Amino acid sequence: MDECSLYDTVIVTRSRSPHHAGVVNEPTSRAQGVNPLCGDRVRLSVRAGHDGIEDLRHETRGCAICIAATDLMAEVVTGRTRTDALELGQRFTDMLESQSPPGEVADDADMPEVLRAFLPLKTHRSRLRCATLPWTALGEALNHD
Amino acid sequence: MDECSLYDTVIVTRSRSPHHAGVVNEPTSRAQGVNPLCGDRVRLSVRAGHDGIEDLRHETRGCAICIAATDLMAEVVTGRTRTDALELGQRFTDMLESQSPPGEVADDADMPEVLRAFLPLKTHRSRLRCATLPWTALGEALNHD
Amino acid sequence: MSASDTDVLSQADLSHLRAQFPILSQTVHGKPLVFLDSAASAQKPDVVIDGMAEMMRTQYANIHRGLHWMSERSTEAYEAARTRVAEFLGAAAREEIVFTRNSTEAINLVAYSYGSLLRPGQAVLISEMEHHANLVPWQMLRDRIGIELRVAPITDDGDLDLDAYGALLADGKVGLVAITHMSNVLGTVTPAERLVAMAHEAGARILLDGSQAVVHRRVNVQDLKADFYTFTGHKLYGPTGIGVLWARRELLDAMPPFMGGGDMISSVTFEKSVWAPVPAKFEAGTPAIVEAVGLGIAIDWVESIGFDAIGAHEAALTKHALRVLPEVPGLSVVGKPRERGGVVSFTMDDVHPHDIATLLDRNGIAVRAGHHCAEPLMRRLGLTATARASFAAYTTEHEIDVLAETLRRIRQFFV
Amino acid sequence: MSASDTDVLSQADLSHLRAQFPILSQTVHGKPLVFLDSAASAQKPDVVIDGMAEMMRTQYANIHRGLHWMSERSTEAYEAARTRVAEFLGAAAREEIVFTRNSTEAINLVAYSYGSLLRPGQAVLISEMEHHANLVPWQMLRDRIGIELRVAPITDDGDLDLDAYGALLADGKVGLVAITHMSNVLGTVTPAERLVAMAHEAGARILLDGSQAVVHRRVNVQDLKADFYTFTGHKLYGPTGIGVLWARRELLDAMPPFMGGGDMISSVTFEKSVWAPVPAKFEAGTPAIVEAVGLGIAIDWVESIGFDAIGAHEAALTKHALRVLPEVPGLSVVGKPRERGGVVSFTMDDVHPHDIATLLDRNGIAVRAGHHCAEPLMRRLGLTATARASFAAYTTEHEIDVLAETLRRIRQFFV
Ligand SMILES: Cc1ncc(COP(=O)(O)O)c(C=O)c1O
Ligand SMILES: Cc1ncc(COP(=O)(O)O)c(C=O)c1O
Repeated sequence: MDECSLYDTVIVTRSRSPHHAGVVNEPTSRAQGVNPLCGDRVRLSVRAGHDGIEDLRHETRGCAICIAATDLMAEVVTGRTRTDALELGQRFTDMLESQSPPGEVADDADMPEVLRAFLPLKTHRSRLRCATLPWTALGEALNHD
Repeated sequence: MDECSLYDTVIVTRSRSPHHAGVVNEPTSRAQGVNPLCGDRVRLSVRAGHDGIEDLRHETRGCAICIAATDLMAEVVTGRTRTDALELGQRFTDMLESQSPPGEVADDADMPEVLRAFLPLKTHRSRLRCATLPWTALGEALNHD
Repeated sequence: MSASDTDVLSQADLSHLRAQFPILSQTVHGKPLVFLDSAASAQKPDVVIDGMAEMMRTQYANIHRGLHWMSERSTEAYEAARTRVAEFLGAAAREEIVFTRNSTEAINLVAYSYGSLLRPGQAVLISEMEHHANLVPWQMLRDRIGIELRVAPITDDGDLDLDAYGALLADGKVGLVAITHMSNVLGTVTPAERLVAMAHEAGARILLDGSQAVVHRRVNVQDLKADFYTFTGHKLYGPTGIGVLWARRELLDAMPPFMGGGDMISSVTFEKSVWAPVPAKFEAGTPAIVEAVGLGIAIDWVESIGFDAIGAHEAALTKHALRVLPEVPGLSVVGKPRERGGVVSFTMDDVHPHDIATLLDRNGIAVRAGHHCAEPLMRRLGLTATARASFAAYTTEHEIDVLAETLRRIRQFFV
Repeated sequence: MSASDTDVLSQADLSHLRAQFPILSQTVHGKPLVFLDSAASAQKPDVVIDGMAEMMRTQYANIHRGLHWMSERSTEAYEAARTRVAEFLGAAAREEIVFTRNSTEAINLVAYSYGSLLRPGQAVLISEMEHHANLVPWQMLRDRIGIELRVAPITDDGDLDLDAYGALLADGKVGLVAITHMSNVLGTVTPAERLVAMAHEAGARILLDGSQAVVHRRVNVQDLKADFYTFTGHKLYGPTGIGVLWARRELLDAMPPFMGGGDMISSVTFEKSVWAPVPAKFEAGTPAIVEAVGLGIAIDWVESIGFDAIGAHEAALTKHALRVLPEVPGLSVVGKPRERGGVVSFTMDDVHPHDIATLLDRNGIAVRAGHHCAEPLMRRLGLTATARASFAAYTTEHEIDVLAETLRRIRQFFV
């Protein structure tokens, strides 16, 4: 179907049954990200403590890329400090937006493997925001809690 | 200089020394024609009686085509009835504006020979109004006297 | 081409026709391009591309006022394109054709210029299925001068609700109706003559947005008795950067200019300018000369095929699509209008339209997905987005089969 | 091309350069074309013509929102053209570039949008040597919202009178200055940095009409410290139908949109629309996609020659023209500005400019004659019309000699 593996198994699976859907108990912050151009909408609820993000859940309406990106974000940021999480978001965005072809991206050893599933988006630039939207919302949530 | 004879001797000569420049005595009507696109301005004064146009003089500021066309108009309409003069103006305009090439214009036996000097304008359509402007002004003058 | 004899495109006609569109032989992601996004913008035949290049190579200069040969030839070509458009729309006079950048600018021109003649208390009436191009300019006018904006609803099938339309006209406050002649989302062809008659009866003028309609059918503005009609060149196999406003002469005469500049005045002092006669009054500055000429060529091309043949071909394609697409598991076609042009929007259970579009693209198939610049319509339909396949004279039944087959595989992949 | 090494075009460079303009080998009335009307619109090199055709042949679709390959490629090409223009003007960010149809539309956009932020009692200050494009929009604004229109005089030589300019700014009421960077009639290059500094000191914003200036010299809007800058593609060896407004980001952000439609909103309901970020906010509807790409190619072409070489070449041509033309009996060159671009207007005793132009044309020579869309300037100069020869990168000294020789014969013919 899709030889370039944009719709990697992890993306399709997560979009169909996200692991982190819902709302956290006793959230310390909430945020919403909307892409008005396509109607995608990500709602996040976060419980963060002194040591960082304890729990993060989402209600996402959107395409497979957006749902999977949100769900995988929830997975990789849980347990991280705020700073660490935001910095990861920046690196993820940079990885997708840099002009280098998908094969030759800077070797970011710290990039969680699951996030690399989005690399093929580099050749579908009109879909980039589907993957970065949850990270924008996370920035909102962490900067206003 | 001009092998297609657009600037026929009669045109150049008349533009340099018009025969009918000036203002008539006891005018029965006056009119002005202006081409705002190029600043050409034709002022006519006419004395018309029961039998038609008795005298017509002009003050023309403009290009050679415009001055000569005005002067030759004065020449050919003097002595004609109003109707006859207006009808001639229409035929003159039609002759120039019709899409047929200059060689094949409808054989208008009644067209005074001097007016045929303007036929080469058919290939310089942007200059057509220079030649028809005095006739427009004449229409004004005769319809409002 | 034998098209005009038989009024339908034979297989041979169609191959001949497709061969005139160089882009159709391109591949995308290693697959032959299947271009089903013509409602967004149509591809251009060789004659248009070559004709524009030829003009720039051999006969180009700025138009009007140029007293030299190149300028006169360019002016003639530009003005001949105007005459061509006037014939195409059945306008009463060539002076009724104003060239704009696109349909959007044509509508904005009317909103600024004719709109300035409306008074607070009067209303503009649009419909629920307008493209943003025929909605936002009226909102901006409302906010500028305080008119009311009324919206005629559509039925669940996607037709204009004529009773409601009549009711909204009833109080006589509507100064202008602005309604699409064909929806770019639902494909709905609106009953234009009826809409015009009802508007006029209520004392309103009417603008028809023909951006989609002119591509699929012969339009005669005098038969329609419309007041304003707009379309855009790039959807009619013509270049980008050129669009058309048609309006009845006496309306154009009464309207103030939209933009100021060269060529739209007959005299200028620092105190005061006197406007040129129409259409110059509405064409300030150097127009899209080469693009207007390109549009003229595109119209020649369309007429060489003929609307009978194009219409019949597109109707056959649409019928075929409406048969095979609903057979794809989970797929729903949006809307069921009484009369539909070559546009089919659809959704698929469990697969977002954007994912559909991207996966189709990986198979060489170009469709559009999103709100199609008709957000309020999407909201009315309870959707955030749809996928949309749209057909042109060069579209084949086989391409629709490829679309259906690929959609089937996408669905399997996701479920 | 070795041009950039030596900063001047050798004879060989020039032949090579001219060979890239197919139209230059045309004949007119049996004579080789001598095209001296580039200030009205420049001819286009092969790369521009072919690049536009190539895009339509292989990589065309409507831009933005298209999720498919052709649409993404078209979007990239269109947005790359924006980046190219931003670099060309030295803009701080690519978002500061708004594509319009031409310079005229760019100025009208500012007059409608930024103009709506001015208040009665404030003034707009223009000069006596403006093109109608930079005069009529401000008159229309004056009549719409009741601002005052002030006009800075020029000296008899054709320079801006800086003392008077300063005096008109002195009361602090001027909200916006709008002045040409180079006159299309006199060739005057205005002291833009000075004008900007004086405007800013008086608390006014300043728009520079760069329609003529960008063709002849490198412009850097940040060095100039201007607020708005406009130019038009077709004079810069690019296509018709595309122009540019540059403005500082914070101004664009603060300005309301000009036209409404698709692509300029981020969300729409019937009640209210939310505008998209700049530059999209100002680009309603399908833009002149192919033409923007063509403009990008034209800029590449210009930069491949280099402004040092073009500037030196045109300065040499102008100097030559100012030497040989006044030697023609009865001929007077109009204006004697301190700095002059490649434009020379002239009159000849006893021969009307229109007759000059027509007779030159019969000899294959294209010049413009008339008021050059600058009627008030003509009135200031006490003229109704002039003939104007204008030079481009492809103009040769020989062509100027042919012009002078033919003018001599025309004069003999008439006197
Ligand atoms: C100084 C100046 N400003 C503005 C314009 C208008 O350019 P356009 O007609 O391309 O909008 C011109 C060109 O004629 C010009 O020379
Ligand atoms: C119905 C309708 N109206 C208006 C438009 C706007 O056309 P353009 O973007 O060429 O101005 C479109 C095209 O998208 C359309 O489909």
